[in-house]
Amino acid sequence: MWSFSGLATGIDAWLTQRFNPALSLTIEMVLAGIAVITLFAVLGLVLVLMERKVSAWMQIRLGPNRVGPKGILQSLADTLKLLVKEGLTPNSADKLLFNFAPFLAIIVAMLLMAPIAFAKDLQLWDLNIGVLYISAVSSIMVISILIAGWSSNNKYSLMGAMRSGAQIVSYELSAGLSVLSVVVLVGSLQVSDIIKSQADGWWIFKGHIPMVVSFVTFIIAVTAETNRAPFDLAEAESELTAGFHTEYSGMKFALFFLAEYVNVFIVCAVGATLFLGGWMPFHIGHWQGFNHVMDYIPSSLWFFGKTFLLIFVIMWFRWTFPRLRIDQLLNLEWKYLLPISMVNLLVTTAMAILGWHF
Amino acid sequence: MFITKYIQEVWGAVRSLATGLRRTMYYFTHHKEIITQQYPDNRETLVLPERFKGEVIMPHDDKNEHRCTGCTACELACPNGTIKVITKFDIKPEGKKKKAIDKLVYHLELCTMCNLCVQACPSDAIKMAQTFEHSVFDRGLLTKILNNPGSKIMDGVE
Amino acid sequence: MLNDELRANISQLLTNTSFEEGGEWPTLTLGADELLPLALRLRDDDALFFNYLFCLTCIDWKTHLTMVYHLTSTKYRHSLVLKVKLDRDKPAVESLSFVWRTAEFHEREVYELFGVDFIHHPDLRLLILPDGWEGKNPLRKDFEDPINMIRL
Amino acid sequence: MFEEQGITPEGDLIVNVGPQHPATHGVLHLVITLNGETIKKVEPHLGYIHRSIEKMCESLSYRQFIYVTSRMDYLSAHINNHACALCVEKGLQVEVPPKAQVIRVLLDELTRIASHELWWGAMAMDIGAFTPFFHAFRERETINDIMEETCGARLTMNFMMPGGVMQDLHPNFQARVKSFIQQYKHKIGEYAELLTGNIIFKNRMKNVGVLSPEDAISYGCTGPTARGSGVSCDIRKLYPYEVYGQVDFDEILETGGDSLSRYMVRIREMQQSIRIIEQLIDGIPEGDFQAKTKAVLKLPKGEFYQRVETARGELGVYIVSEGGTTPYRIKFRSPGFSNLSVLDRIARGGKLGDLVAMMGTLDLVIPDIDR
Repeated sequence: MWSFSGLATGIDAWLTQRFNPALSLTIEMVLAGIAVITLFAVLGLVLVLMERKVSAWMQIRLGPNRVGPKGILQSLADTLKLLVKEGLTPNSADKLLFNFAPFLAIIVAMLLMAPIAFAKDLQLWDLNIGVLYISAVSSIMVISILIAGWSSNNKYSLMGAMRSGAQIVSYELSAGLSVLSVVVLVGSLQVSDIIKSQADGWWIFKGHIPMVVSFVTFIIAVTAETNRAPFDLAEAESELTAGFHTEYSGMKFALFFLAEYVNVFIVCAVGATLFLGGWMPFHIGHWQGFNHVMDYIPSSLWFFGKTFLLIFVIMWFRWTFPRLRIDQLLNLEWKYLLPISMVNLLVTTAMAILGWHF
Repeated sequence: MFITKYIQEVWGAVRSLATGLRRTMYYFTHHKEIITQQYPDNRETLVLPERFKGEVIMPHDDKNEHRCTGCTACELACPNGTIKVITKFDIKPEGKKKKAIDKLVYHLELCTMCNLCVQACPSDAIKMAQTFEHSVFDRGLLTKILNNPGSKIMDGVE
Repeated sequence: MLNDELRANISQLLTNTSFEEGGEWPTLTLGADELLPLALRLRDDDALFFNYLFCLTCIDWKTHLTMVYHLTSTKYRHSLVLKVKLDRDKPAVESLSFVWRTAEFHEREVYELFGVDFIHHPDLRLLILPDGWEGKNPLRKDFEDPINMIRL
Repeated sequence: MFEEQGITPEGDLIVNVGPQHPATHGVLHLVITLNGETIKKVEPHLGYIHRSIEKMCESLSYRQFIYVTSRMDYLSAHINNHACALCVEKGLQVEVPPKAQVIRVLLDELTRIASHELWWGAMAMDIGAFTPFFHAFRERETINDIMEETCGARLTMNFMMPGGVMQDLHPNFQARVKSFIQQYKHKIGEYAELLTGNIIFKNRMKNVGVLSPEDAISYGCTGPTARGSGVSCDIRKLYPYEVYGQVDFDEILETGGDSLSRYMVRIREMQQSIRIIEQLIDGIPEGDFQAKTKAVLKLPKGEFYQRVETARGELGVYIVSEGGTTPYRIKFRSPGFSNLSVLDRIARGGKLGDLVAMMGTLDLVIPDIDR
């Protein structure tokens, strides 16, 4: 079967033949960077269109249908508009930090792409602490929001940033704990190990109820962490107009916008990797025939299918629920999600030690 | 007990959220419920009710005759000064002078479509048209003269 | 008849009151200094219990101003109209915002539109009109604004 | 220095909400003092859409001034017009034909439903749920279509006139209203699924902006705002006008006084409006839709006050006549003005997120407040 590792080794061999190792490594890095940026752009376009279509259908509307066939070029037109718009910087803003914040947001999102396995053997960097790396780097996101809110010199932005800070810091706990419950079962932080451990069934099926519970807490926590409704207090438009990015316009706003969607993609990819087997096809125990049939579906399709399913769920939440209030938001985390995920982790650990999972 | 109450609370909350999710999912999958009208595309089939108040017009018959006697009832009835009746004196064949309209000036930009002029008109000379696409680039175009050039009053309308 | 009973009741309460003839509800005309004590009595008396001020406005009669207070009781459902004549050049009357809280906003409105000074009002500022309209009193009959007013 | 940056000497933030703000639905300007997320003070600054309708009406005749009032509370334009028409009729002592009375009440109730629909959607949007807005507009659109067919306009109909209504009902009116009632009864359950039963929504609304009955009366609150606190103030019940005395409906009272009670009052009120329409739609009397009035209306010297129940509360029209063709002084006692004045009282101590919930359930329409 054709595989991505063949492609990667082919390029590597071709480059090392012609150039010295240092240069070829640089070229490979540049190639990887270009690939990630392309993926970014495509993801932004696809996810914005998807959000608009999903929301439209849920709201008994048609959604974008003018630009291109069935409106598929709508987000391209939006991007064009944002590109040519003037990027204003308020007079009293901290210019350096104000301009730096959107780039920090996008850099964080790019860094998070590294350990994600998009298909079989298609992974930029399979480092041995993959999951920990994701948890650690995604925390930097909050700093970009805080910088943006603080440097704008706007009270709405400031309040949005402060809300966001409180929110992301608290929800990281339960997100981390539910990630940890998978790590406990697998016994490794490496992304490829986690995926391989699901060759005979995904963790959400193998792990009994505790895994389902941690999956649900994970989805809720990452929805909050990415500032999506019903937890979009950082940009609650009816209260804070646009929250931390009130003062941003043009491409700087677009970068925040893009970072939000890419973050959604990343957390859903992580969720799919941890609980739904990443690129691993749907396998049931030792049913060899069934498993072989499933293997014929390309692994990248599996990965993107699962990820987009989770993205759809998060969008579904957004277009159904009202927003929480800040104290209720923190109550939900500290009084409900955190105790539940702690007990859950305990149960999972017991399960892992006693070997009760499949 | 505390634990049962806690679990009940969580369960009730999850169930209330699930009903909402089910409702939006229903509409997500049932595209027949979509009620959007694609306006500029459906221009041909768009029918406005006959009472719709779009603008004031003065109907003329095929002999270019209208029913306006120039009595200025509409001008008096209008709360905004939208209508201005400019009268002249026609000389009848038998030599009598008769008051008739020269111009009936209608300022669409001032009109609130309140229908009071149509109600006030004793000879049914003006009525409301069902047009609604009034936007123009020059404000002057909104000042209209309702009677056609060269038109005259219909016979028998006093 | 509810109104007649009310008239009798108030006549007992106040000596030398005169009710205006006509109108839907009993109408009392009084001096500016009598207003606040009467308002308190009307609100606190158990038989009258006028706890709801549903309209407060002012009329410019060119020679004088008249404050009009429409009162009703949510318990007995009877209504009463109070009128206070004010001097046109220096109109001033005791504020009722401590008796009925709704008067606070209505009095601010009357202050800016008619220029009536409400004594002891907690926050007598312009409410609707922008800054710089103090003392212009647009709802008075002699107000002229050649730019914004269009006469047909 | 602190004053310049909008910080009080105590270190509280002064934040301008509006006049361009997504939650104010218009040009309301609130200056709020915030201690962190907690509101310490709300101060409304009005007048961004003040057109001095009262002054305008002084130069318009009794037939002409009615159209202006559609622009006050544009969501219940019909009911505003109705109030003016009733007040002029009171002065003229004109008996309105029974058919006109029924038509007026039917249109009033349809307007009330349409207004509450819009409130429901807009309030849901304020607290962050977008989908209900579009679902509410589906039903509102049906009502607007019915209005368009009969009155010729969708928002500012100007259909009422002293003595009756401007035109007869459209022949399709009865059938379309009946089919709307069917549609509405089918959809009201969906509203509960989407919002009323939602746990997040309930928590956002419960014990938020509690208004005591005493405060409600003292601040002059009317309509669903006061009825949410258990104050009986439905003008249709207390001082019936037109055929409201003959139809059977309940005055909705909730005792909580919080935002959830005000919400429930409006939701249940829509069903009562449906009930009124159902009673009247089949028995529209025959006869004239307009009483004979003189060409030029002149009110006798005197003062006339008419109160009606709009979708937002008690609208009072106070006409002072000197016997001429135009009112000498006209005063509109608008419900929103008094309802807004209570905002400072109930918002203190709440969170910033509560403010939008309170503003949503007070159902403020800014042109109605500014006039």
